[in-house]
Amino acid sequence: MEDKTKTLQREFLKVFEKLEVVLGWEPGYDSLHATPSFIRQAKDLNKLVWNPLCSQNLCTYLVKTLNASVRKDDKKIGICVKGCDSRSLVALIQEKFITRETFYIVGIPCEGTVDWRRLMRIEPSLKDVQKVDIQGNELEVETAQKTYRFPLQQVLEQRCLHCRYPNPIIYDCLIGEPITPHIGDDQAYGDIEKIEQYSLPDRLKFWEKELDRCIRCYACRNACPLCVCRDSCIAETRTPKWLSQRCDLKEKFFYHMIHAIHLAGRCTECGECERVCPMEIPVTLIKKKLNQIVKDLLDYEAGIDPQKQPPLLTFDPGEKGI
Amino acid sequence: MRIGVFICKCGTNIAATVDTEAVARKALEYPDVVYATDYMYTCSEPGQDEIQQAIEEHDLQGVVVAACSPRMHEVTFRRAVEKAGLNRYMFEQANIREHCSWISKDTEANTRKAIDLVRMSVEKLRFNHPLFSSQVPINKRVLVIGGGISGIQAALDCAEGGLDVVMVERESTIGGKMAKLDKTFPTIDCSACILGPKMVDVAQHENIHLYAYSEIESVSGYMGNFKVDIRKKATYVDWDACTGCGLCTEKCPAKKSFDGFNEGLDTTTAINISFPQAIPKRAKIDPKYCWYLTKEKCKICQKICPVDAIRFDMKDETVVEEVGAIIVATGFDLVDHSVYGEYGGGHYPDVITGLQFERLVSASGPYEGHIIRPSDGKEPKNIVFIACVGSRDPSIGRPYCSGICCMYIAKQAILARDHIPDSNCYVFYIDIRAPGKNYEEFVRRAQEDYGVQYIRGRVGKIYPQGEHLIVQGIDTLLGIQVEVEADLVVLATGVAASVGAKELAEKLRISYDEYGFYMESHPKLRPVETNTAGVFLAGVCQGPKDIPASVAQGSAAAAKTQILFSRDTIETDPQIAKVNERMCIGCGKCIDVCPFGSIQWKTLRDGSQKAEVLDTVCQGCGLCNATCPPKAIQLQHCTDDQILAEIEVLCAGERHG
Amino acid sequence: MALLNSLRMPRDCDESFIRQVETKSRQQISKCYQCGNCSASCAYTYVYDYPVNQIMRLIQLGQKEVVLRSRSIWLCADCQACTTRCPCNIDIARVMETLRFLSVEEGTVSIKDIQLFYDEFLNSVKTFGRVFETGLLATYNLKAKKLFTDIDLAPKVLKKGKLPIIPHRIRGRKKVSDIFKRFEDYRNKKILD
Amino acid sequence: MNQTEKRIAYYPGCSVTGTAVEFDQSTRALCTALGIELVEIPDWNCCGSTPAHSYDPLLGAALAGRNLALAEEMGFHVVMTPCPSCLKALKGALREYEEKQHAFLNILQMPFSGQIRAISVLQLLYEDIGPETIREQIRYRLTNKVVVPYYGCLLSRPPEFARFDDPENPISMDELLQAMGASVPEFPYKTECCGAAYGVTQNHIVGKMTGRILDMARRLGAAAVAVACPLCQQNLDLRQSQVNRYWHTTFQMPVVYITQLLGFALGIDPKKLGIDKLFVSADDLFKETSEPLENQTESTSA
Amino acid sequence: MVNSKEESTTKKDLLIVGFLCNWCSYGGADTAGVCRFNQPTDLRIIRIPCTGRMDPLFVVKALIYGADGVLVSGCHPKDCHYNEGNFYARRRLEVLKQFLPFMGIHTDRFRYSWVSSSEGRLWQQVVTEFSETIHGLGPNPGVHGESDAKAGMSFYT
Repeated sequence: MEDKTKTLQREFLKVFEKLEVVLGWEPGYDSLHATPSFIRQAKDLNKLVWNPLCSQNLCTYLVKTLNASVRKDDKKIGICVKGCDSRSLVALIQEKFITRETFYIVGIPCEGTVDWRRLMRIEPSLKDVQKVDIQGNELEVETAQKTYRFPLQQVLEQRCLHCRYPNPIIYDCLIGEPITPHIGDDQAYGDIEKIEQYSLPDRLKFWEKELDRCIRCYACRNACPLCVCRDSCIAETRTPKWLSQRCDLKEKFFYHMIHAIHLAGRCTECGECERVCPMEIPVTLIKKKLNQIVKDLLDYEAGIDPQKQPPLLTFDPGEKGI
Repeated sequence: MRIGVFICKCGTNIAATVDTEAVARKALEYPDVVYATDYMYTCSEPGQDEIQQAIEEHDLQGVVVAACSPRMHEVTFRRAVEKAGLNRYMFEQANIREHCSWISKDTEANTRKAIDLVRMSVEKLRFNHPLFSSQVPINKRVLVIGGGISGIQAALDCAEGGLDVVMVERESTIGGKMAKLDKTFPTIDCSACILGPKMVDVAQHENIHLYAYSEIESVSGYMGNFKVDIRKKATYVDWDACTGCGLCTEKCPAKKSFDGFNEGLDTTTAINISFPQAIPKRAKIDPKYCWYLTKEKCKICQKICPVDAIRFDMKDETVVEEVGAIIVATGFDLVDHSVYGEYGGGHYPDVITGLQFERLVSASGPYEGHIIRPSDGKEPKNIVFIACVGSRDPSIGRPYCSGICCMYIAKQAILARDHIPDSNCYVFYIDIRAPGKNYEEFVRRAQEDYGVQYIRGRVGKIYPQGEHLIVQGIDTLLGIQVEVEADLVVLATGVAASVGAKELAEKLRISYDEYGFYMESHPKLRPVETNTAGVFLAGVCQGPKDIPASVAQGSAAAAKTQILFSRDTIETDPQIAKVNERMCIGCGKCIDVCPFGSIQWKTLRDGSQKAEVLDTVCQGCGLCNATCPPKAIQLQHCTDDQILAEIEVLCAGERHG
Repeated sequence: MALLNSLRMPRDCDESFIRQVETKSRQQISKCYQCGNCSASCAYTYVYDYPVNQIMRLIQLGQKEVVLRSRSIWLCADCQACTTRCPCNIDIARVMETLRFLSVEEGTVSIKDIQLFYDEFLNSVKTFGRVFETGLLATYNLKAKKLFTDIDLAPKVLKKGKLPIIPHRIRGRKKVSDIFKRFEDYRNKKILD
Repeated sequence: MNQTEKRIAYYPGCSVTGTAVEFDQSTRALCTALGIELVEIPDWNCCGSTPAHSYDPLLGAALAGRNLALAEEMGFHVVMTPCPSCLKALKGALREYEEKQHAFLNILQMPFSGQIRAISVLQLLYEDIGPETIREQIRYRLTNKVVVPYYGCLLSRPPEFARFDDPENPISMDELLQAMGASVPEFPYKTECCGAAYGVTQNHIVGKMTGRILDMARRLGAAAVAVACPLCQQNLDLRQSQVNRYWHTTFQMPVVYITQLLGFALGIDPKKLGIDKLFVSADDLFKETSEPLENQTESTSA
Repeated sequence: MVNSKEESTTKKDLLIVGFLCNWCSYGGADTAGVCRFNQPTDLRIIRIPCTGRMDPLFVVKALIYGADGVLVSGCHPKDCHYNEGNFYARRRLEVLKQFLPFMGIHTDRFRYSWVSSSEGRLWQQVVTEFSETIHGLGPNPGVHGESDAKAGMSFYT
């Protein structure tokens, strides 16, 4: 893993002159976290890291923070993307928020990122971590004291367990070899099937239970690379007033429906909404269900083909089956 | 807001099954409602007076009338409240007749429903704002696209009415398909004799400016104020200088040029004039065949031209015209019959199209009106006409009837029998469609007076045998196969949308059907309008039709234009989309989905991009509103807040029972 | 050829027959607008009792009896000319095939010889796994009482060594006859769809 | 040749083991010469042909399906058959598999994926080898010989089913013949049915249909009719004597398989092509046309 | 009056919210009324210019906040007054329809249909059928805050 970090730094250094900023990851506030890094000076490039802790989808910052659609000079933005992240990038290109030419993309085939909450649940005493690495089917965590091994199934993020796109869809430079996805298209929706086994009233009860925990912190929305409304989000605007600030279940339920419906045919399943949820509500599932419907009905997956138009923003007069 | 509610009894239409008094009583409990009453006929003059009085007496700021469908009387009541000084959009109508009193006899349920409907209207009204229309001046010039009979008629009618007309024709001459016809059904009038004078009128009318050999490049703007880029294709001849003397065409050595006017039956010279009566009568060079333009030698035309009009360095040129309305009359092309392998797929020289037959029989055609076989120049004795080639054929994606073929093959068979009295004419048909004035009689004449053999059935195969073509068909009336040893076969080739029709439609933002014919606004009541305001249709571009219908449509489109131009300004409907710039995130999704191109980008001073609605173009469908993620674009008078208020009041309101 | 004198509607129209043909052939019969191209293209119209377009018309009118007893459906050689040229995209050959199948089912086969030949052919396949041409021709001619048909050709063929005297029996003939058996079971609904 | 699957499954069909044995011989010899290995499906059975299909498409499908399943089991993706009637049965099996999968598999009782493709020998020659390759490889030219191609009903029809060549005016055989140097007139009866299906049962019909085709060939000055279907061949060749009686004609028109002609042009010994098995002798054709290419090149260079 | 009282107590009104496009279905409902075609009384119609105006979230809002059924109706595809609105609508609404059951809301509580302004009879049929369906399903259980918020934290563990 060390060498990939090095390659990453080297690749950016090669082209750094042409870049305005590089988006990557750097070590976070403790040894089990990485954090997004915005590098504007070549000397800082050595801060960059790549390891299974680099969870964040950096595309989230493109529109909301960097306002990447407006470029002053011809300098590009350097960005690191995992497979899932690259789909968000493509989706943003599809929706014309950004243009491909604006970016220097370093793609990293990814075997999964670590859900530290699950890790800590298994091994609450984990500290002084020095190195985290994926070796085959196991996560290797080296601490000052000893080396732990965990089966990947137990410690990866949910999104990674169902990942079909471990390899970046677009990139200018690829670090490492492409990976074979360990899940087929047929298993991609295994997690939502679990809910569909419930009866209709049980499903409602399930969601009532889950969504009632929501504290309306909007972290899910803020972390979503495709939620680009910023201050204009209708969850908070007064005119039109779609939602009140009442903290009751109806409002929470409706808020999550707004988020999901706004992402129908657009969500790239990066799972950030769920990863950042402090209440651990499985909100990605809602979007995945919509994705499944859109795929079956309209044969479309977001963030795959930069030329394609999101299907709910277009139509086909000759369409059969609807 | 101070709201007044008026419940109409509509005689007994409503009162019989709705307790109107109870509804009015209930309405008084609603927020902002300061006055409520029921009345026998609210739409009557005394009824309207009562509303106006109430507005004055109670200082009302908004009015709800619960009565019939707003599709019936919304306009009436809006006028009534306007007279009393309110803005006409400070009015809502609850439909308690068609949607309530008339569909159930259960008075209690109906009354509950009426109460809900009034409540919803009140809630909606509470979010209403005064709206104002604006006035936009009209540029009273009209563009006619296409110089066939339909376009000519439209242009002449407009010009006669005093309008400035710009006509654009793709070919080097106007006249369209009609100019190629020999005679016309059912009168056997000479086509050139009735069309010619109209073509001359176009050329000579001071109000008409003709761009021949030109195409529409782009169209922007909207009703009243279109801007059109017209590309004048290079003719390599200075038309201001050219007199149409024709010397060049006599001397041009490149004599193998494709002769489009004669449907490829003949060849012409690289520098040519389509036909002697062409308007404008000017020469043009076909660069594909010109020796100088392809091989850089010759220049004979330049040497011989008495007025020095040849310009080998001419390039396409774009001109801009501004108009207030557009009449589209782009006509049609024939279905490509090469898809019919069983009829030779276009390889047999003596299997020709209907239009080729017209050139064959026309006195101005390549054979000076003698009907002869293209292959060997012999006079045909047995001529077969096959109907429905490229029409009524779902297998090639053309299920529609072309409407004119039955008539034109009857005419052509008559002409053939006229020209060659000892010839035999056979018409293979499926059904005969002759629903025009004197049409059926005409088809009967072909059979009764001219002895044309009509055989009910289709032809399965044509193959050459020696000098002849064996036509193998069926007589379905007898159930036996029929073989004709034919000398000439005429396919009644059907009508297809003009080449490039779809591209033009995209530029004009009008819709077209799956075959490329332009969509009228309403198939019965608005046959020459399109859904793009200010764009009208005439002729076959809208669907197959014959000459009289094309001419009628040309006149109708001209009339529609005149009506539009009878006012100096257009009043816009204020029930349209409006952007809240502060909330707009510049995602452009509204621009992508708008069916009318009525939203455009606007760059603010800080460089950010926002959506902006063109008030005169927006039709108020609200698709943008539904699409906009932050709901920054709102359809006035049907805003999210209004719909949400209606939903909320229904759901949250005390449910009965 | 069954004669039709007059039709009393709706009594004489067998709607279920129309549906049966449509379901089995997967073709929509009402699409036919009687242009006659099928009959014009058919090489056999002259030997048919009803040309193809009339067969289509008869189906449209629900004339089960007439259609299934017609000779036309058995004289169709399945050459696909009609299907290829039908402007309405109807697979007419498949409709004809469906009619043959229905006429076997109803026991109304008009040309017994053809059915006889087919039966003998299938017997041959059931027994040997392949068609034993020599045996097939002999049995057929015997049963059809056409002893002398093609008799002129026999010596020629034999001389060229083209008709083997002994049938080739494939090893898997049991498997082939099992297919027949399972098919019959299926027909008798023992195997469920 | 680059697209050729060098090994493909081969389904001969009953008729080429009997009355059309020369089609089988010439197909095998030709493919060997072109570097294609034909692997005969072991223990193949009759496809059921029209009789099974008329009885019930599902029966036909199951009979033909067994052969496809055998070929799949051997790992093949393509099965080639010289007989268009067998080809139709094989494709019919694939269609039934699509439409009534459950019943089909229940009757077949063999593993089957439906992924296999069935093609005719003509399709193999035209699409996978191609006229250009033929032109490069021939040793003898059919110069100055008029040969008319007769395709029959099924090779290209109906188009959605055959997915090969043009349904009204197929040209694959025309182009192959031209590649051999033959002169190929436009033959209007290319796809007219010859009536072969009724060869046995209704041979008065056959007389008329076959006669028309032979008559047109003679009018066009044909030295031979080229065919790619054993039923057509048998009909036009074997029954020519019956036709002559029916029409009072004296046709002596050789009816030759395209594989025989191609094999000959590529220099294969005519005996291996079963030329002696034809009823109307084509010996003259093969003798007269035997103009070795070496001579030609010499003469043109001289 | 007595009769109707009995009727209304035996068969209580449920709340069905209808969103009808002004040009076709609203007119169709008018036509049905003009022809006096008898219909159930549960429906409350909101007039919108076009089904293209229909944000699927209006449907969701109504269903979460207590409507027992939601019916959206517009012009037949290809007959849209605004050419394209219902093409967008049918995609958006179909996706929603398939999605609702995942959240525990019966898919039959939402229906969309295409009824032109001349099709009064069809409109009567649509309303009657839909109303019967909704009565069959009974009142919408709705979304309630009565769940046990302290239940297990993670769905996955």
